[in-house]
This record gives sequence, structure tokens and C-alpha cells, in this order.
Amino acid sequence: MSSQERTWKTKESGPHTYEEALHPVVRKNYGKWKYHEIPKPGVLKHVAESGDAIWTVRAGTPRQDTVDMLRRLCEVADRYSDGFLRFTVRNNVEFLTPNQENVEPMIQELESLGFPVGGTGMCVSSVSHTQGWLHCDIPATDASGVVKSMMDTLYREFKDMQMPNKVRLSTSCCAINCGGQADIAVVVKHTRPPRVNHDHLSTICELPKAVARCPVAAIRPTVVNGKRSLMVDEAKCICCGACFGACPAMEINHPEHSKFAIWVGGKNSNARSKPSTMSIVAHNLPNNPPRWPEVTDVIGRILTAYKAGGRPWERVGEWIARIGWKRFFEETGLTFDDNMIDSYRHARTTFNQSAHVRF
Amino acid sequence: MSSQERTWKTKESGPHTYEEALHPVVRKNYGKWKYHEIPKPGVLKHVAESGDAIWTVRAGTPRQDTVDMLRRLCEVADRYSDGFLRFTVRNNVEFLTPNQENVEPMIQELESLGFPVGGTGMCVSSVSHTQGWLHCDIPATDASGVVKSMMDTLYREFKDMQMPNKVRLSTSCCAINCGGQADIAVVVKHTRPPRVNHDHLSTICELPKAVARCPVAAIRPTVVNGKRSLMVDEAKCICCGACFGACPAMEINHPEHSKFAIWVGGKNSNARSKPSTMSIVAHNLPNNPPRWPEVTDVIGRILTAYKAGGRPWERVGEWIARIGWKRFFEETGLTFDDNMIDSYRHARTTFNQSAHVRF
Amino acid sequence: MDGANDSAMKGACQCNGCGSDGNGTFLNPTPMLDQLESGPWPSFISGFKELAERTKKPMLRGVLDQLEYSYNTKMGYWKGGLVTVDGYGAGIITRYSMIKDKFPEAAEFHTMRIQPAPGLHYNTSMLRELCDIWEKHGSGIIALHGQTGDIMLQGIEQDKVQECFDELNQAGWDLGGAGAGMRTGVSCIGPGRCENACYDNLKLHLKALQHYVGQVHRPEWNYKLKFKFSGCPNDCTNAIMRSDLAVIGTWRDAIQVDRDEVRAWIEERGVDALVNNVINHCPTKAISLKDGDMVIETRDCVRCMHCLNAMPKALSPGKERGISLLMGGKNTLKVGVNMGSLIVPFMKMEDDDDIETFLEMIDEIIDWWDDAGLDHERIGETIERVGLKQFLEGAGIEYDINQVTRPRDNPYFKAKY
Amino acid sequence: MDGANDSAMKGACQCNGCGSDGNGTFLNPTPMLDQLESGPWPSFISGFKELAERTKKPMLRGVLDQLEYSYNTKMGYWKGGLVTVDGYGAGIITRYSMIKDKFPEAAEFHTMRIQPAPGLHYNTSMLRELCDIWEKHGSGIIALHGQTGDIMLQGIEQDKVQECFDELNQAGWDLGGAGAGMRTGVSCIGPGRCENACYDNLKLHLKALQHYVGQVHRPEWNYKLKFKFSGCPNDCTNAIMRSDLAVIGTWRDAIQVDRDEVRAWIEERGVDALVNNVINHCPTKAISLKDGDMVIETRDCVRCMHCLNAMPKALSPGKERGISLLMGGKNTLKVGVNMGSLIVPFMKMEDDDDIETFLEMIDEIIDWWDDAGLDHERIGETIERVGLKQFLEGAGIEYDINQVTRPRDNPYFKAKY
Ligand code: SRM
Ligand code: SRM
Ligand code: SRM
Ligand code: SRM
Ligand code: SF4
Ligand code: SF4
Ligand code: SF4
Ligand code: SF4
Ligand code: SF4
Ligand code: SF4
Ligand code: SF4
Ligand code: SF4
Repeated sequence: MSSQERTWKTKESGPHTYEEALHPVVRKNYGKWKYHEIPKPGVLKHVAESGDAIWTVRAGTPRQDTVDMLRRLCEVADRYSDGFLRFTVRNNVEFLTPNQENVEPMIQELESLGFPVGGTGMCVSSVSHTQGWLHCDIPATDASGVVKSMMDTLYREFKDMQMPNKVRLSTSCCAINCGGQADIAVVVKHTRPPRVNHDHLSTICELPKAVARCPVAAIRPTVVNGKRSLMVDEAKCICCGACFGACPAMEINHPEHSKFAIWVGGKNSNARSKPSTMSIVAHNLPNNPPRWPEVTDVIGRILTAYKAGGRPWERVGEWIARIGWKRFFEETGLTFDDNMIDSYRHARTTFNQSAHVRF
Repeated sequence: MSSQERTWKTKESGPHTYEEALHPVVRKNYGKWKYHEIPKPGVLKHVAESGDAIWTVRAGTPRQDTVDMLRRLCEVADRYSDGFLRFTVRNNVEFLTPNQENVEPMIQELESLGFPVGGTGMCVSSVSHTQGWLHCDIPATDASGVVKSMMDTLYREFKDMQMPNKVRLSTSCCAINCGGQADIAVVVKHTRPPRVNHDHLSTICELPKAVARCPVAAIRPTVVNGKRSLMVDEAKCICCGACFGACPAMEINHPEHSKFAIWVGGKNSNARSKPSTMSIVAHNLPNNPPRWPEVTDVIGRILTAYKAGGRPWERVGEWIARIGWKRFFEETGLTFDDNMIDSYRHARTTFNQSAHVRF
Repeated sequence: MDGANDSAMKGACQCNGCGSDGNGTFLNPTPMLDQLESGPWPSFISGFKELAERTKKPMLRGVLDQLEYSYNTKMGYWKGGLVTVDGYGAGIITRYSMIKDKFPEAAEFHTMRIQPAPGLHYNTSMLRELCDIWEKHGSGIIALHGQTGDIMLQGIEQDKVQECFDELNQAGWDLGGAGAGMRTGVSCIGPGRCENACYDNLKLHLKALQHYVGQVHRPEWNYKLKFKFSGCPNDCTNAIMRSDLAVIGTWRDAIQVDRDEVRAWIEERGVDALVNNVINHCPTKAISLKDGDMVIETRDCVRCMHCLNAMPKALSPGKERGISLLMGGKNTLKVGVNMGSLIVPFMKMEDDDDIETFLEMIDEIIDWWDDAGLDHERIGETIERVGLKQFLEGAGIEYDINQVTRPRDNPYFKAKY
Repeated sequence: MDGANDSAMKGACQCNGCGSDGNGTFLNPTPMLDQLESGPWPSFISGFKELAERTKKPMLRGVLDQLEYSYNTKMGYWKGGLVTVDGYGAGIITRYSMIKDKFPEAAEFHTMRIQPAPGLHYNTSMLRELCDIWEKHGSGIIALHGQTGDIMLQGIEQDKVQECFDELNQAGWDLGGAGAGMRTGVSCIGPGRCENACYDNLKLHLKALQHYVGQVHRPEWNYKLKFKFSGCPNDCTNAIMRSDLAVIGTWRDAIQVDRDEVRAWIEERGVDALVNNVINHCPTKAISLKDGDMVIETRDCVRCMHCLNAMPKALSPGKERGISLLMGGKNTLKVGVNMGSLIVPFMKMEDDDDIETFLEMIDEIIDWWDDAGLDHERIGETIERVGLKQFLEGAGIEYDINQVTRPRDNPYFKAKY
């Protein structure tokens, strides 16, 4: 990677500039919007103080796109939205046009290209997800495959707006959870302490770094076959996998000891209730490629119960806060178990410090 | 303490038995009560399923009673409640009688003896309190004196039922808080680390016990003038005073460095909201015997604001939960300061992890 | 002990025991304390002075002098020690004056903790007898009651303790707890008057404290253990905040509704009051308004008591009654206040068998704590340190979703698969 | 690496690079992956296969083979390494196959993280140019977008990275973050379309990331630091949960109410809807029903957005707009998820001076963290460990009651008096 032949200097420009990427009608009304409506699933109408209106058509993508796919989207944009398009933070693509008459043809074309139009309002939108076996160096499963499997079963829920409120899903291929909290999240759970690959370790590991990485001080230096190595105090270890990030010889992944856990009630918006963290509601689901049916089954149960029981505007976590965890487990047919009792740093704050009780 | 001359064996009987201390009408209707009413302040009427009714007259006492005072109460009981009386968990005395006609004369007599009748329903009841300079070995102030000073100013609030809900007060003479949580609590706050009395220490201290007692590992063994002693890491010390309990040479009390703190929002009942711990809302109030006017002033401000703003059934903490802490400080004229930001074990759970904001 | 200030002594006679302050009364002047005699609230100082003047007990004069001195110097002057009665290791709180050179009359001022009847019930002959014995041997000061529930007989000298105790014991009284053992219990009035009582807490209190009477008198655990018994979730004993073992009455079935009384209530107070003062206060929105009437959805009710409190004639606890056990309550020392946590959501408490089952469970819990706990660690602290799940396993208690407010928000557990 | 299973390989041609699976197509059989081609949701596998068949890039075949192998063995096979471009220390996520003997075509599969425009806006010529450069040098796989906000160009060999970057850079693109430095930011669409935007988040995003461009490219802090910019408290970027520095629009004055639109809303939907869907959802009961109309008590409003969301035509944020800064958001690793905490309740964000003031404050915050933090400790973890008060002092930020949900419930502080 020598730069001898370079004839120009790198521009450390940071993010790409955005002005030229905004539709002229957006530029004109920038920061001066008055309200929006959702005329139909997948379509937004935003009206500016000037009276201008802009229509958005939103469609799902696999996120793991290709140049071919993107070029097709560019063609749609050139044809219907003056050559402008954007992506949402949930991997949906959006086309903004001031021409209402472009909306229906654009929907037709996107659908015919295989991009489902939807993802607006009180729907299940696309899944925010991660790298998995395709690219990451610490994944216990795939992410894109799980997402594809889930969204196949939630296709209608993406295209309709029949949920009590928005439903955000995420999927992550290790416990780190790059995919983030969500109303319902599918996250790999490491189920046993890492096995130390002593041969590998001795060649690659900065030992003190790995020791320091452990949040519960479960890693101790040791000597194996005359070489300095590490050992894990399995009683202390919480299977977080942090050490693997510091030293890949701390093998946390295993085909049988990497299971799936399902989490619910993550909420990041400040609307109504404060943002809330997710709670675990199922674990020990098998890592079962290529379709992970056990995972999609649980997601389905939760969504069915939520759809039936949630009141308008209640997010999944807010619905549960109202009906209580006992009823949540009853209505989804999932099972609360003692592993779900918090044992970590602030566990006490999750104890029921009251006589409030549900039978 | 030899037992040579004893002619009988100690009966390890535990609590006194209660049957003979119950009024016959109580015994008859034991566990079969139907409802109660509060006909007037200081008077309860309980009706049994049998149709029997029993009236209770409640009066305040100083708690630090004397045999003289108790004998006077016995006289009242003999005269008006068939020789039965009891005390409440808040040091009030109660006389139960099936004879409604005894109620008014009994009130007259109690009042004339100096026992204020009241303490029922939505009032400020007696203060639960502690030993102080009268008896404890670790107090930084008196408790009974503070209580007397407070109740003199809250006499009407004890006798009326004009508060949004019950108001429970407590007073404690060191940070241990034997007086307990309350709607409003007055508790001594140690304001600087203990000074080690090395001479004293060497004669009395079990060193490892004192070291172990410190919740933040701020105590270390050391040698002073050739003798084993202890030293306090003042940066770590949180002024909790626990070491003093293990070793009185860890002198935590000081006339100028023992201040008062006022706490609000403690609630132990499960009614409506879950029980809640108290929050500190004022500190650095001088320890100012014999009348502690600075303390009673703050109590007065809080009660005035609560009385004006609380809705029926809202306890102090529930009122604040509704109006928010910002308004609480505004309406009481107290000042929130950075010492009130939690820094202890579960501090993170008190951070405002949301964009909810009040201006 | 810096900060002490001798000027506080001026005016009082400094001789040892002349019984005079120069003003012709038994007591020495206590100008600071005297300020606590004004005002409408009954004054403990007036009470003490009255007692002292009548009985002329030097100890009372000494203690008032030392208290006056404390008021002036803003310091306390008592230190502990060890006094017990035969066969017991606890129950007397020993107090020696640290400045007995100044106040020799206050040299000793021990407290005897006595366990009252559950519910703090007395008849006048019991109470008079208690007063008489106490006046005979002690100072005559009695605190009714200590926060842990004891009758505190305050002010006795070491050499009078045993005979005083013997007389009290013969009259039916026993010492209360202190130190690292079982402590005296507290009960609300419960079935003795209250329509909300969901179990016979007075009886359970008596039986439980009798069961642990040995551990009350001969403490040898890690630390103290306190029972409190409230008849219902109103928790009039503050059990959740100040007892390791909070036994709180509750029920499993539907709230009992007297329809006529509901109608009468609404008629008298109006629908607005029903909505604002009852329905809107229900923590789980279990109550709804239907055609001007109230409907309670039982499965959403968390037994908070509010609607029953607001409408005592119309609503009562269900018929299937029993207790919840909450554990780990304690106040501030070291870890900050810890409210008790719901451990056993429901247990029947109807007959002696139920009481026995209950006490067997408590025995197991204590055994676990005795093993797992550290010195000076309350059981709530032990549970927090070791983990709730581990505690449940160790003590053989079933887990239940009611024990927590939510499932964990972190994946940090090792599962057994 | 136990559990790997070679039977997964049967059927695929094992030679190195013949370009055939025996079925006449470029790709080897991937029966597991093929099952992800059915169903209505767009299939990434179909996309990859289409790309591979068209471009005949061996890397794509190798990667699909290795992925198929992962699907069979339930294990991942990539390991990291270090590849950068001249002058940069981050921005390329390096991936070498751990089983390149099996899949030599998948030997290298690095990702270039590219910072898109704030708000993820494109015009087709930008995007086409990007595609063209990427197809020329890399695999042609692009993820739009990574969770941190990058365009992820996935699949390039080490020796092509520099030229690819040079071309991209000349076209206006720069690398994003990785490692212990500033990361790429995310913005919601904000003023680009949304009526709720309370500040120009696209502009602030651009300026802030330009300000820290050096720390993006040459990471040397304790750990990563992420900005996210949401125009209002709906927080459409999930900033609170996944950014150390969450910049969230808000306002200080009253919600703007268009009375006519309120009336129209109520007329259309009814008072019940107003009560059930708006008033009852207000977290602080700031809205009341008065004569069939709604009244908002401004001092009780916490700017949650709900009523504005429910009635977008009728209600808008106030006029005095700006930002809140929340800090310390991160996901699960080590300490469990930590939502960002409100640190600066309000700051104006109207002009370049405001941006400068803001960035100076962030500089100070980072300086503090650089000093006080430990290796691999996110700033939220540092604040928790050191204490919020200590952080505020250290970073020179004013304390405010809005930073906490309540004053402390323990007395364990040393005050300066
Ligand atoms: C396009 C997008 C922002 C962007 O720049 O990419 C966006 C756009 C809008 N959001 Fe959002 N939100 C977007 C992601 C989010 C996220 C983050 C996420 O999805 O990961 C959140 C936080 C989710 C959470 O709490 O975990 C989010 C929480 C909201 C809310 C609050 C919902 C609630 O009640 O909790 C609203 C209010 C509403 O729905 O009326 C909202 C409202 C809106 C509005 C109506 C704002 C407006 O007036 O234009 C926009 C159309 C919403 C719609 O899709 O129906 N937006 N919105 C994102 C679309 C994601 C997608 O493709 O599905
Ligand atoms: C006598 C006593 C029990 C005892 O055996 O000693 C008692 C008796 C009653 N309590 Fe209580 N409570 C008594 C201490 C308490 C305590 C503990 C305390 O005061 O330290 C609490 C918990 C306080 C807390 O939450 O911190 C307590 C929380 C309640 C509540 C719930 C109040 C609330 O809304 O939070 C009720 C319900 C009510 O007021 O209707 C209640 C209701 C009652 C009722 C109405 C029950 C009944 O139907 O008989 C009794 C008369 C109440 C009254 O005074 O108006 N009692 N009650 C105690 C009187 C104390 C006193 O002298 O002032
Ligand atoms: C007398 C009494 C206060 C009163 O005036 O009522 C009291 C007085 C003392 N308490 Fe207490 N506590 C008293 C009820 C309480 C309560 C309330 C309760 O039991 O309901 C608490 C809070 C609840 C709890 O248990 O946490 C309480 C929490 C403490 C603590 C802190 C325990 C903790 O773990 O947080 C200590 C310190 C210790 O044990 O080391 C303590 C220690 C003490 C000592 C023994 C101080 C000492 O270590 O030398 C005090 C002796 C004072 C004396 O001279 O008699 N006292 N103490 C109460 C006992 C009277 C009785 O037997 O009825
Ligand atoms: C690519 C991406 C997932 C995706 O498919 O979108 C990703 C992938 C990785 N993340 Fe992540 N994280 C990605 C967004 C996130 C997010 C979400 C966000 O930024 O909004 C989070 C949660 C928020 C947060 O920052 O906490 C996230 C939390 C982590 C963590 C845990 C950090 C923590 O303190 O809790 C690690 C572990 C670490 O840094 O040691 C991590 C580490 C990693 C590494 C670098 C694994 C490693 O240590 O080798 C992954 C590289 C995968 C790869 O092969 O490219 N990733 N990571 C996202 C970055 C793409 C982009 O640049 O746009
Ligand atoms: S969630 Fe874990 S495995 Fe998946 S991309 Fe992130 S770090 Fe990699
Ligand atoms: S998995 Fe986590 S807890 Fe276990 S040894 Fe590794 S870093 Fe420590
Ligand atoms: S609060 Fe402190 S000083 Fe007062 S009685 Fe209890 S232990 Fe003693
Ligand atoms: S006062 Fe508390 S924190 Fe300070 S040294 Fe003593 S025990 Fe430790
Ligand atoms: S706790 Fe319940 S049963 Fe006991 S007195 Fe209070 S209200 Fe009655
Ligand atoms: S007892 Fe409490 S929770 Fe149950 S219905 Fe009544 S108010 Fe609601
Ligand atoms: S965060 Fe607010 S401003 Fe940004 S898109 Fe969402 S609703 Fe609009
Ligand atoms: S923005 Fe939220 S808090 Fe403010 S009035 Fe509307 S609903 Fe209530």
C-alpha cells in the first residue's frame, strides 16, 4: 500500500455532503414542514408551510444489496423521483416526489422488481441486523438468513398497518447485539464459557488485554504445556464473549452451545413512556439454519398476542407494562424460567420490592 | 448476676400473650370486621359482621413516657374502655370501646391531660423516632427533642384531617435511620469521614472487624506511634458511619460536622404505587438544639406545598411523581444540588435515561 | 471528642449527689431542655422532670444533666458494654456514661427490651404491674414502643437487672432481641379490629417468636433478623422497609364486592369521585367504568388495596386469603435502604399446620443464610450478593414471575443446557 | 473449532477456481442457501447469485461456498487482520478466511466502510458512480447501511484497497470509522422532510464529523465514540440506545397548537379518541380535557412527542428549539445495555456559533474521558464508574435536576462543608 505513484492528496472530507442529494422541493422547504399523513401503507405525504407537498414511497430491501440491485433502484428513482432516493435507518429505500401521479406507477414497478412497498406507520418494518457468517469474525449464526426467514413470514405485517403501533425487530449474530434493542429482538446467546484453545492462544494473545476485558474477572493467567496461557473460572464466567473480542483463542462459539434468545420490549423513542431496555422471554432455541423455524414461531406468537391485545399507540413493551409479565407469558404460551431472573449488576432493581402480586 | 438464690426457672415465653389484652367485644368479633368509618379526627368506628361496633379514640404521646404518664392512661382506660388500651406502631395510644357515649368524655379527658386526640385518616400522625442523646451510643443529635419541636408546629395537622393523604414523619439521630423511611424524614447526615482516635482505638478495637465493616473498603490497617491502628482513605470514604458501630474510636460525630438532611417520598404501603424509597431534598441544615428551627421550617414548606398541590389519596411521593422533581423544588423553595445526584451502587438506575425534560 | 464545651455546666451544682440545684428543687437547672416544655405537643422533658421530682431518683437527675450537656455540646456521651440476665445473651442495651466524672449519677443507664403482646395490646392491670416493677428497680422511664416493637424500660443499673427481670418474667414478660439474632416482632392490630386483615397475624407473630425464642435470647447468626406481620398490603407495620421477613396478608381470588354499597357510594359521592379517586388510582388499570358502575378485572388486580381503602364498605379482600412473604427489608446502613422483595407470593395461613409449614420454610431460609451470609450481612444483602435465583435454589423456594418486575435485560447467565 | 463438519462439502467441485459446480453454472451448489431464495421477501442470496453469475467474480463464489459451509457446520470462519489506506488507521474491516485451504477464492473479503451523506440521501449519479467504482475493484456487494451508518462495500482484496479508495475519495467519498476512535454518525431525515425536526441535524452531523475527521481515521482513544443525530425525541435514529453522544432535538417553550385543527381532529374522531389515544397516553398527565377541548399544561410537558405524533396537523414543537445531549448509550457488551442519559437538557442550535459552542463542549467531554477512562471502556461506563457528578465537574457541565429521575435515596456522599 505505498502511495508513491499518487498524484493527488486524500481529502479527509468525512461524510458525503448532502445538499446535492436532496430533491429540489425538499431543498426549497428544508426545515419548513407542517405535517404529514400516511395515505396508504408504504406512502407518506408531507406538506410544507409553503403549501408544497412531497410524497414518499418506501420499500423493503435485503440490506445486503448488490450493485445490480442498486442500479435497479436508481432506474426507479430516475423514472419517478427526479433521480433522488434515500435509505431509512432500517434499510428501507425511499423515493421522494412532488408528483402524486408518480406514486402508483412507482409502487407497481417496485413490487414487480420484488421490493415490497410498505414499512410505514403501525406496521412491522424491516429488521435491523448484522453481519453473521457472511462477514463477522465472531458470529455464532447468520443474520441475513434469519432476517429473510422472519420477513417471509411477516410480509403482510410489513405491508399492512394493522399493529397497535410500530413494531421494530432486530437480529444479532452474537450477544454483543450490533443490531440493537427492539420491540422484538433475536439475539444469539452463548450458553457455556469459552474453551481456551491453548495452542492458538500462545501465538496470538496479548494476555493482559484478554484478562482485563473480562467484566467479572473470570480469566486468570496459567501455564499449559510449559507455555503461558489463560484459564477461565467457569463458576464466575457469565458467557458474555467479551474475551473472544480480545483474543480469538477464547472460543465462545460452538454449533451446539450457541442458541437463540428472544427479547421483547426494547423501545428507544421517548413517546409516552421513557425508552426501555428489552427483557429476555425465550432462550435455548436451536440455531437451525437455513430457516430457523423455532425462532420465527416465537416471533409469530408474540406478534399475534400483541396485535390482539395491544391498545392503539402501545408499543410491545407498553402493552406488557399494562397487562403484566404474567399475562404476557400466558398469552404468548412462552415460559418464564429462573434463568430470566436477573443476576447481574443492578439485579436488585428488578426485584419486586412490593406486595403487588398477580395470580 | 448470679442465679444461686433463684427459686424458679426463667420462662422463655417470648412475646406477651394477647388474648387477655383484647376487649371482649374485640375477642367476640375477632377477624370478623366488616368496615370502618372515621366519624371525626381521632375517632374510628369499626363495625363487625355481627353488627357490633367498636369506637377507637386515638391520642398522641411523647413515646418517651414515664410510669406516671402510663398510669394516667390506665385511669382513662379503666374509666372509658373497660380497662383496655393499646398503642399504634407510631406511638399513639388507642382506647377501644363499644360504648359510643364514652367517646366524647374520653376525648375531653385526654385533651385535658395534655394528650392531643387525632392522628387518624389524612393527617400528620406522630413521628416515629429514635434514641438520640438520651440513650444511644452513636447519635449525632437528639431525636425526642426534634420530634417535640416538629410536632409543636404540626399540632393542628395532627388533629385535623386536611392533608391529601396520610403523612408519616420520622426522625433519626444518625444515618443508620432506625426511625425508618417516611413521607418526610429528618435524618442526621455525617458530613466528613471519621477521625480515628488512635489512643482509644488501640485499647478497644477488633481491627479486622472494623476493616470488614466498611462498605467501600476505605479502612486500612496502619501503625501509629508504634501501635497498630487504622487509617481512613478519605477519598473513598462515604461517611456512612458503619465503622463507628464496630469501633467507637472511628469518631464520626462532631458538633459542626453532623448536619441534618431532609428526605421525602418514602412510602411503605402498597396502596396504588409500589412502596418507594425516600429522596434527599435538603442537607447541611444545622444541628441546632433545643428547637432546630431550620428543620421545622423545611418540614413546614414541604407540607404547605403538598397540602396545596396534592390530589386526594396522593402520598407525598406520589404527588412529586406527578408534578416532577423540578416543580417540587420550585414549589417548596428548596434547592437541588449536585450532591443529590446519586453516586452509590445503583446510581445509574437514577440517571434520566430518556429525553424527557422539564423546563 | 472535640467540640465539647464546659460552659454548658454553669449553673448546675457540681457536687456528687446533693440532690439540689440551688433552686430548692430536686433537679439541677436544665435551661436548654426546659425550652422543650413549651408548646402544645406533650413534652417528654416535662414527663421526665415530673417523674424525677416525684421519685427523687438520682439517676434521673444525672441523665437529665448529661442530656442538657449534650444539648449544649452537641455530642452524645454514652458507650456500650455487656449486661445480660442468666442464660440470655441479649435483651439489655447497656449504657455507661463516658463522662461519669462529670455526671456520676448517670454512670449507668441500661435499657431492658421487653416483648409486648402482638398488636401492642394491654389491659390496665398488665400495664400497671409493669409500671410497678419498673419503678421499683429502674428509673421509671418507659418508651412505648421502640421501633422494633419492644417496650423499652430505660434506665437501670447493672446490679438490679436480674431481679427486675425475674419479677417481670414471673408476671409474663420476657426480654426482646438485640445483637445478631432474632429480634422482637411487630404486628398491626389485624383481626383485632381491622376489616382488611387477611390472616391472624397476632397468632402467627406469637407462634413465630416463640419458635425462635432461643435465637432471640442467644443470638449467634451473622446479624439481626426481624419479623414484621401486617394483615394486608397496606402494611401498617412498615414491614417491607424494616424487616428481613415481612409477612403481609393478601388474597388470591376476586375482591368481594357489595353491589349495593357500591351504588350507595357512587350515589353519595358521584361518578367523578369514582373515576378520580378510585379508578384512576388503580396502578394496573384493573378497574373500568361501565354504565356508571365499576368493574374489576381480577386478573389485572395486583392487590394494592387502594380501591378497598377508598370504598371500605363496598369492597373487601377475597375469600381465599393468606400471606405473601417479602424478604430482605432493612434500612440505610452500608448498602442504602433495601425494600423487601416478594419471595413467596402466596401461602395459606389458616391453621396450625399452615403455621408449621411456614416456620419450616423460614428455618430453611435461615439455614441458607447462616451458611451463605457474611458477618454483619443482613439476609437481603446476602440475597443481593449471591443472587436471587441462587437463594431460591438454596432455600428450596419455587421461582415465580411475581418475584421480579421484569425478566432480565442482559444475557449474562449460564444456563444448564 | 470443534463441531465443523466436512460432509457439508459434498456436491461442490473441490478444485481451485474451475468456475464450475458441474451443473453448467458459474457457482457451486449451495443447497442450504438456496432455501433462502423462496418466499416473498427479497432474497440476499438471489442477489448475490445474480451478481456472481453476471460478474463471474471468483471471490463471490468462494464466499458463497464458505457461507454454505457455515450454514452446514454452524460456525463462522473469518478472522481479522489489519489493512488500511495511506495515512489512515481505520475504516477497513479486514477479513481472511480461516479455511482458505478449503475455499481459496474466499481468502480475502475485506469491507470498506464509507460515510454516506447525513440522512442517507443520494442522487442516482452519486450512487451509480459508487457502484461503478466498487464493481471495478471489489465484489459488488454493498450493504445499505451498516448499523453505525456506513455504506459497507463488502468484499475486496488487500492489494486493491488503495486504488479503490483513491477513486472513491476523488468522487467525494471518505472512509468511516472503526476501532477506538470517532465513528461514522447517523441522522434521521430531519429538516429534509420531517415537521418535527427541532434543529438542522444534517448540518450538525456534517460539521461534527468533519471536526472529528482525524479521530475517525486515526483512532487513539480508549474505545469507540458514536454520534447520532435525531431531530426530535421520537429518536428515529435510536440514538439513545446506540450512541455515546445522542443529539436529540427538543424545545423549551409551549407546544404550538392550531386550535382549528384540534377542533377538526376531535370532530372527525370524537372525544373518546382524544381521551383514549392522546390524553391518557401523556406520561405526565399534562393534558386535560376542558369542555370537550384539550389543554396542555406546558410546565408538566416533558416533550415526549406523543400528542404531536397523534395529532400532527394540530400540534407542533414550540418555537424555541434546540437540542438535548444524552450520553453513554451503548449496547450489551460487558455491562449490559446502557441507555444514554440526559446530560445537557437544552442548547440552542441555530447558527454556526451554536455549532462551535457545541463542539467545544464535546471536545472537553472527550478530553475528560481520555483522561478518566480505561482501555475498552465506553464513556457511559466511565461515567457510571466515576460518578455522574464527578463527570459533570470534570467536563465543566452544569448539573440539572433533569439529569436524574430523582435525588439520591442514600446519604452516602461527602459534601464540601
Ligand atoms: C424514515 C425514518 C427516519 C429516517 O430518517 O430514516 C422515520 C420517519 C418517521 N418517523 Fe420514525 N422513522 C424512522 C425510524 C424510527 C425509529 C428507529 C428505528 O426504526 O430503528 C424509531 C424508534 C423506534 C423505537 O422506539 O425503538 C422511530 C420512532 C418514531 C416514532 C415513535 C413511535 C412510538 O410511538 O414509540 C414516531 C411517531 C409516530 O409514529 O407517529 C415516528 C414518526 C416518524 C414520522 C411520522 C415522522 C414524520 O413526521 O415524518 C416519519 C414517518 C414514519 C413512518 O414510517 O410511519 N418515528 N422511527 C425511519 C424509518 C424506519 C423504517 O424504515 O422503518
Ligand atoms: C393503628 C394502625 C395499625 C396498628 O396496629 O398500629 C393503623 C390502622 C389503620 N390503618 Fe394504617 N395504621 C397504622 C399505621 C400505618 C402505617 C405505618 C406507619 O404509620 O408507620 C402505614 C404505612 C405508611 C407508609 O406507607 O409509609 C399505614 C398505611 C395505611 C394505609 C395506606 C395509606 C396509603 O394510601 O398509602 C391505609 C389505607 C387508608 O388510609 O385508608 C391504612 C388504613 C388503616 C385503617 C383504616 C385500617 C382499618 O380499616 O382499620 C386503620 C385506621 C387508619 C387511620 O389511622 O386512619 N393504613 N398505616 C397504625 C396507626 C399509626 C398511627 O398511629 O398513626
Ligand atoms: C431503640 C431503637 C430506636 C428507637 O428508639 O426505637 C434502636 C436503637 C439502636 N439501633 Fe436500631 N433501633 C431500633 C430500631 C431499628 C429499626 C426499625 C425497626 O426495627 O423496625 C431499624 C431499621 C430497620 C432495619 O433493621 O434495618 C434499625 C436499624 C439499625 C441498624 C442498621 C441495620 C442495617 O443493617 O441497616 C443498626 C446498626 C447495627 O445493627 O449495627 C442499629 C443499631 C442500633 C443501636 C443498637 C446502635 C448500636 O449499634 O449501638 C441503637 C441502640 C440505641 C439504644 O441506646 O437503645 N439499628 N433499628 C429501636 C429498637 C427498639 C426496639 O427494640 O423496639
Ligand atoms: C457491521 C456492523 C453490523 C452490521 O452489519 O451493520 C457491526 C459489526 C461489528 N461490530 Fe458492532 N457493528 C455495527 C454496529 C454496531 C452497533 C450499532 C450502532 O453503531 O448503531 C452497536 C451497538 C451500539 C454500541 O456502539 O454499543 C455495535 C456494538 C458492537 C460492540 C459492543 C460495544 C459495546 O461497548 O457494547 C462490539 C465489540 C467491540 O467493540 O469490542 C462490536 C464489534 C463489532 C465487530 C467489529 C466485531 C469485532 O470486534 O471484530 C463487527 C465487525 C463485523 C464485520 O465483519 O463487519 N460492535 N456495533 C455495524 C457497523 C456498520 C457500520 O459501520 O455502519
Ligand atoms: S452482532 Fe456480534 S457477530 Fe454479529 S456483527 Fe455484531 S459483533 Fe459480529
Ligand atoms: S466469556 Fe465473558 S465472563 Fe466468560 S471469561 Fe470471557 S470475558 Fe469473562
Ligand atoms: S438512628 Fe442511629 S443514633 Fe439514633 S437510635 Fe438508631 S443507631 Fe442510635
Ligand atoms: S464512615 Fe463508612 S465509608 Fe467511611 S471509613 Fe467508616 S465505614 Fe468506611
Ligand atoms: S395492615 Fe391491613 S390489616 Fe393491618 S391494620 Fe393495616 S389495614 Fe388493617
Ligand atoms: S386492589 Fe388495587 S390493583 Fe386491585 S383493583 Fe383495587 S386499586 Fe386496582
Ligand atoms: S427523529 Fe423526529 S425529526 Fe427525525 S425523522 Fe423522526 S420524527 Fe422526524
Ligand atoms: S408532548 Fe408528551 S408530555 Fe408533552 S403534552 Fe404531549 S403527550 Fe404530554
